[in-house]
Amino acid sequence: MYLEIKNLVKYYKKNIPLIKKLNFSIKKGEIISFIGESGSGKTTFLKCISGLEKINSGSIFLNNLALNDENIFVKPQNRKIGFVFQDYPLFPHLNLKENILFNLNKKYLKSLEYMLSLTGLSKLIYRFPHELSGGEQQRACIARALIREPELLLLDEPFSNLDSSIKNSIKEEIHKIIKKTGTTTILVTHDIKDSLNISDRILIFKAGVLQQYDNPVKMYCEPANCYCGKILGDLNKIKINEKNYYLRPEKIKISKKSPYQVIIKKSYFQGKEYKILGAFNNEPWHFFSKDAIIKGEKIHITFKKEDLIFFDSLCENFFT
Amino acid sequence: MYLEIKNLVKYYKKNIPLIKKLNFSIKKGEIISFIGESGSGKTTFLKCISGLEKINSGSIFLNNLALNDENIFVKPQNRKIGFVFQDYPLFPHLNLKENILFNLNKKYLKSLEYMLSLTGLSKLIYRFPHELSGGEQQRACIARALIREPELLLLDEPFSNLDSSIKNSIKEEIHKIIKKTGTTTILVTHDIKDSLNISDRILIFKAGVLQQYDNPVKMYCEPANCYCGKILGDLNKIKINEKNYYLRPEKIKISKKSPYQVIIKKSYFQGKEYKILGAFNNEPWHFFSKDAIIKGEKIHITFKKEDLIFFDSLCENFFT
Amino acid sequence: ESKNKKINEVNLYSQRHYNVDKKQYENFEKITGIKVNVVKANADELIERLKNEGADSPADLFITVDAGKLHKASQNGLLQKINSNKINIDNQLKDPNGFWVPITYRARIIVYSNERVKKADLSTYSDLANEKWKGKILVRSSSNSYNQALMASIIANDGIESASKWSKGIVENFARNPKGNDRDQVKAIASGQGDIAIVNSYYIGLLLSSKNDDEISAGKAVSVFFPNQGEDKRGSHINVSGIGLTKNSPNKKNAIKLIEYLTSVDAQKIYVNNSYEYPVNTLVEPNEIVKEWGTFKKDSLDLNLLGKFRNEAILIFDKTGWK
Amino acid sequence: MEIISIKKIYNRKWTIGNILIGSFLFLPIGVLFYNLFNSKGKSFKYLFENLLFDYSLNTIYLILITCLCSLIFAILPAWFISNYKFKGRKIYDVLLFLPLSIPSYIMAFTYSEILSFTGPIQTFFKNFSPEIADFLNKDYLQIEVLGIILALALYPYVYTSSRISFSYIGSNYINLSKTLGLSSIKTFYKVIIPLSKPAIFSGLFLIILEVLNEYGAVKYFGVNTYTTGIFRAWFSMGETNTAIQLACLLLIIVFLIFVFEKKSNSNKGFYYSSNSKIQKLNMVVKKNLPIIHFSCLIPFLFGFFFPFIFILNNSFKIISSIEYKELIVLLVNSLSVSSISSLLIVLFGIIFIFIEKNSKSKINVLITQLVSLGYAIPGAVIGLSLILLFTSLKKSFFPISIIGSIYILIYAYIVRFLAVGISPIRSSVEKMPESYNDTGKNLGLGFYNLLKKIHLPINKLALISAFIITFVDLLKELPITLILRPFNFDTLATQTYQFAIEEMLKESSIYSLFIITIGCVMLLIFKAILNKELDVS
Ligand SMILES: Nc1ncnc2c1ncn2[C@@H]1O[C@H](COP(=O)(O)OP(=O)(O)OP(=O)(O)O)[C@@H](O)[C@H]1O
Ligand SMILES: Nc1ncnc2c1ncn2[C@@H]1O[C@H](COP(=O)(O)OP(=O)(O)OP(=O)(O)O)[C@@H](O)[C@H]1O
Ligand SMILES: [Mg+2]
Ligand SMILES: [Mg+2]
Repeated sequence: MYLEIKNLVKYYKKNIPLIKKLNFSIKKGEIISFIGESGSGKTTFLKCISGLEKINSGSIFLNNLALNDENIFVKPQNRKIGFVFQDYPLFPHLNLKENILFNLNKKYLKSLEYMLSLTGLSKLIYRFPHELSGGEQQRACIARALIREPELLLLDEPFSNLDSSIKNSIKEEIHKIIKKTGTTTILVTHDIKDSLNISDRILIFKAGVLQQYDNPVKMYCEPANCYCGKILGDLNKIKINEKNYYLRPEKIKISKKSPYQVIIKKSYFQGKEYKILGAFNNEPWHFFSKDAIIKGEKIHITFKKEDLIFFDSLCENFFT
Repeated sequence: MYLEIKNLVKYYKKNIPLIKKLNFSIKKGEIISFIGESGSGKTTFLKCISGLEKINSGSIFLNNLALNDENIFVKPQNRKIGFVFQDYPLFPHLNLKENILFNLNKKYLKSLEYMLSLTGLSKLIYRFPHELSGGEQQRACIARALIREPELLLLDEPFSNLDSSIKNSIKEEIHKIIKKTGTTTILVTHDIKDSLNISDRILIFKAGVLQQYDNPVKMYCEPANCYCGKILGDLNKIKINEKNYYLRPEKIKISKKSPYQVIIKKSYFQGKEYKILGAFNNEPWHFFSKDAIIKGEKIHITFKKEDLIFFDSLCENFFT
Repeated sequence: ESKNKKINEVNLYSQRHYNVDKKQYENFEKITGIKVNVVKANADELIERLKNEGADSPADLFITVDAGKLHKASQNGLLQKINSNKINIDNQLKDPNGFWVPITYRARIIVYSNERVKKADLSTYSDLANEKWKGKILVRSSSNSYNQALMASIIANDGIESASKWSKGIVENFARNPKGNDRDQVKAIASGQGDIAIVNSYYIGLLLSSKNDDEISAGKAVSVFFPNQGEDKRGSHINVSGIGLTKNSPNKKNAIKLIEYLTSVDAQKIYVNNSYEYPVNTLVEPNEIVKEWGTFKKDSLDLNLLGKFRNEAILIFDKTGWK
Repeated sequence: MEIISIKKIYNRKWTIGNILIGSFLFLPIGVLFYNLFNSKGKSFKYLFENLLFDYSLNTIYLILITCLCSLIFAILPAWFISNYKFKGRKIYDVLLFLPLSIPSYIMAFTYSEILSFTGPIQTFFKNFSPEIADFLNKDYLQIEVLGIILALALYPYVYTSSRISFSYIGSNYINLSKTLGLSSIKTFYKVIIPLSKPAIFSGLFLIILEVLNEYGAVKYFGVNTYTTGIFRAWFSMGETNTAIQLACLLLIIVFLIFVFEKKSNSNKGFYYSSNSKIQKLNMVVKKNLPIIHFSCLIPFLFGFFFPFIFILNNSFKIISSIEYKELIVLLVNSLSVSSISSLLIVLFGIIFIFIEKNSKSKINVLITQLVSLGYAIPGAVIGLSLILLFTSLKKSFFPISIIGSIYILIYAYIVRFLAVGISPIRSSVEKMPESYNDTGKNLGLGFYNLLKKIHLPINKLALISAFIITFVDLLKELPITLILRPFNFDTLATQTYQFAIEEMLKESSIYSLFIITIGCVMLLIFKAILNKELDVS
């Protein structure tokens, strides 16, 4: 395993652990999305890995070398970890080139050209940060991190401050750049849609605990608990034999006749189709339809038994 | 007509009109989305209606009374228009209740209770703005505007500063509030997805000119020009008889055999399905598939002739 | 200390900071080759500094414009007796204890409006408390040391009780609240804000020799009156600028030389003609302008008492509302 | 375990260093408090019962007048210049700043001369229109007049702070209030003023401290303030201890006001500055132009132009008798002491703020606050406490000559004026995102390099501003210099004061002229920097 996190515990105030015994590992070259709510400790976790915060117990290994455990603490400046921060701070007193070359070991100088063309910044190197757009700043930060050939790249919500209109193209580009350089990456975000396409594996983090750590498809189809399931998409609840089952909206078909009846509340136009909100046994249900359905109408739906998702009682909510 | 805009022209620098001869009208109780790119003059337009900017020519009528034309200019404080601004919601030195009641005519006081419960703020009235979440601040702004029973409500990108995780619920709530009070509303945004569900009609604005003004479904299915079409969703281009036609991704079916062959570039997992990027006659094409398709594979697709969209030469781009 | 002796110098803590002083020191250096180093500050600050520096103080001499402060310094054990036979000064002005030597003196006199006051109506300081001067008297504030010294002299001569009464009377006769400096009081007479002012003598000389025509005319609008001149009276209140030799003076010889110089005929002439003060050397005459006012009888009080009764003076000021 | 404890000390080395430097600078204040608890001043009770009430009332009244007039002089022009486009706007913006270069005591002496019976105004009317001259023949040495004069000298503090605040508030809130139905005037006092309150207060706070510290002008005008009380106890009654007790009481009151204001603001979380961009300027309606010019011209003319011309004129009158050699010596003295001290202040400021920012320990915040207290103590009292301090230390540690040496003088300057230098550095560093630090560390910078390569260059302008502001203040400094200066050492300020206090305003004019001119040049540079910052951010 390339990066190994073992029993990591981190708190700012004693007795209120932000991260409780985190265990997971990453293979070389993988892109991992680390997903959690705002304030759940995502940035803190990255800071622990990069050495900007000390961990309270547990250990962090990178490439089989301990970075931080009970006895060892490698200073941040001695870890080969690239960190792109949430608000992509370029130093305002340096131009783009100086920012990228800031405190850079000479041996990496040769790859400057390549890095600039990879990030599409070649023509902007003499601009100062305030003369760059958000996306350009973002790419510059990534270039600054990648040119040092980091053993691990940490991206802290690289898309959250971007205008939604340019967000998509930036996302694509960054993915391309990371993939091309083969850099092992942890991407932190609170938005699962950002990461569904990009990442090899997704880690869902909640209440200081790892909830699920798997590839996107597995995660969508077989969520470990109700929380993970809902994060990835709508879940419709149905009670069968006193037990709660769940169903993804796209598994529901509208039919002429069936035992299941839904009262329509609202139709949302979504371009390619309508998303229908209905009430099934007083539970709000979502599903799709080619056409709008009038409010108040009663329609019948069917689904396949095998599409039902079941969580045992431990998994009804999230793990703590 | 309730609100009528006639030949509205507005510029900051002479000879560079930001808004060129805008004409449209709104019926009482309608919710209109005003869509345009960043810097296209959306905020400026709202400022003209509210009287924060004077128009250079044309006229604005509200409820058959002229607000601004060649001879008349009603001061902003005398127009009964509610304005919820883009990025500076509440006065920081006042608490929520004081903010809502700020400079309020006594006759509206009686509806405070109702407004607070409508916006779900009843329990927060003594909090100061910095103690409120983004969504709560947003709702407070709307409450402040609505309690004055404005004849027209202007919302300037009310969702742009919100975390994407709470954006959806806020959107829902605001829609509900506006509908319940029956307030005529103009919602400005640069994100069409925000407005597709909410609005009765959508106005697409580009290069100082109204591009299309219609209800969402009509707009999606019969875009006035290529620009409008692309704003509402992906368009795949196909040349038939030397003419350019366009096709929405969801109209494309994968089939065993057909005259149309696509080379797969990438599959994006989207939860309920995969979005496939392929190349058709060197044009990038998008369509959907239940399963991922391996990169490089060649597949066949079909579509119905009647789903093709055609723009005559005037409409190949956008109106100027 | 050895370093101080090597260089031929003398160190002064001085409250005086007129141009004339600089001239004197330069002359002294020219004559004797001894360099004069000066720290200029408020007398009380300098006393504080001397007190705290104790035996290690670099200062040789302490110069003030108020005998009371010299008394305070000697009370604090900061001064030593000065022994020199080359000092030729008016006996009446000498410190009975020999701790300090005066270098100039001046009287605190009454000036009156030529237009509105008859000279015959003026007589003594005590008379100023008379009701007839209601709303006519101008004087500066009680935090000024000249006024404190005047009050101390009255206490020393007449006792606390009559001093209080006097102060009360003066306060009731104020033309305005005490403010400004002595020159401003004269100007206030010229501008008609009051009729009589208590000021130091040399300020009139300074006004009359001013380059500003208006100041001269302000000076000319008033006349000088020396109070307490009658046969049975004690004379006008005077005060001195004086110099004391510090307890641990490192350059004692040079210091005494400077004292001798400052009281010499040449130096006294310079004082007289530049600052319009009275000379302490009996061989020197006052400046022409000053001479015109005539001679006067000086209060013969031991000037050390000005320091002794200072606190009482302040208490009286506070009690009677002399701001 | 041992390793950890050594590590702990190592980790705290910055805090420990900070505590050492902090206590070094806090010593004089500490001495005051030590003496406070260590002694009984006999006259304290006397002063307290007889005079203090009166003195305090005077002080409060003077402060109120000064603050009120400063607000009038500062707020309107700041508002117009921040919001409207009109001819001369940029020039006004600079000119309104200049009165800061004139020491308040010079302003007071100059005005009393200008207004006096023998001054230019009354003389002029005596020749042309005796009735007007009679009307003007008044007693101008009044507390109200003093308040206005002090306000003229000090209003730029409020002008600067409110000017920045106004341009940050932006048109956003103004637009908002308009749509909520407020007229322009109502918007001004219901929205703009409350929002700018913290900024305005920070300017007022400086003015209050300056008024409290004022002695020369106050004495001349016959206004007995609290500081007069301190000096009365000390000089007239010879009670050092009482003086210290009064000074400490003053210090505590000032500190409480400060803390109270800070608290009341933090409760409301003013965050507008980060929330809105610099606003666009509005055009002016023609009929309002006279009002704008009037409100901009008055403070400049009376706060700078007239006194400056008067002083300049006086200088010309005595130009023949100027001793240039002496002038150069004074100039060198003033410039060198002020610049060395300002440099040191900036240096200490960097150390304090940098450590405060980088360490997680709250102690460091406290230290910075404690050493900033010096500004609230009258200069003479700091001088006194240093004399006390060093005379009690000297036998064991220092050679005799340390008191009355240039070192002690500079030390005293630093103790008193550190707060002045720290505040621009702090506000600049606080604007810096946290992530600059983290990025620097992540890119391989250690502690020193972080300071050298990131903090210093990024806050360069703030450091220069800090230097200039303290420099200008030190150039005007009087009481400390008077008490602590070495033999034969005069500065432009002491020389000016000596002549002025001896009623020789003309002779003093050439020295004040130099103070003012140097101050002006520095302030112009400062203003240029300030504008640059306003435009970029
Ligand atoms: N240095 C610190 N000292 C004390 N508490 C801290 C510190 N840094 C962060 N916290 C707290 O720890 C919690 C987690 O913070 P963190 O920045 O890691 O969250 P996050 O998951 O990155 O959130 P976001 O999505 O908003 O960036 C928050 O409640 C925060 O207030
Ligand atoms: N007061 C003004 N004076 C001059 N130019 C202005 C002014 N206000 C706005 N502009 C310019 O007019 C253009 C349109 O601005 P506006 O704020 O209306 O755009 P917008 O569509 O709201 O953009 P966004 O989506 O970024 O909010 C911009 O180029 C802006 O710089
Ligand atoms: Mg974070
Ligand atoms: Mg806008």
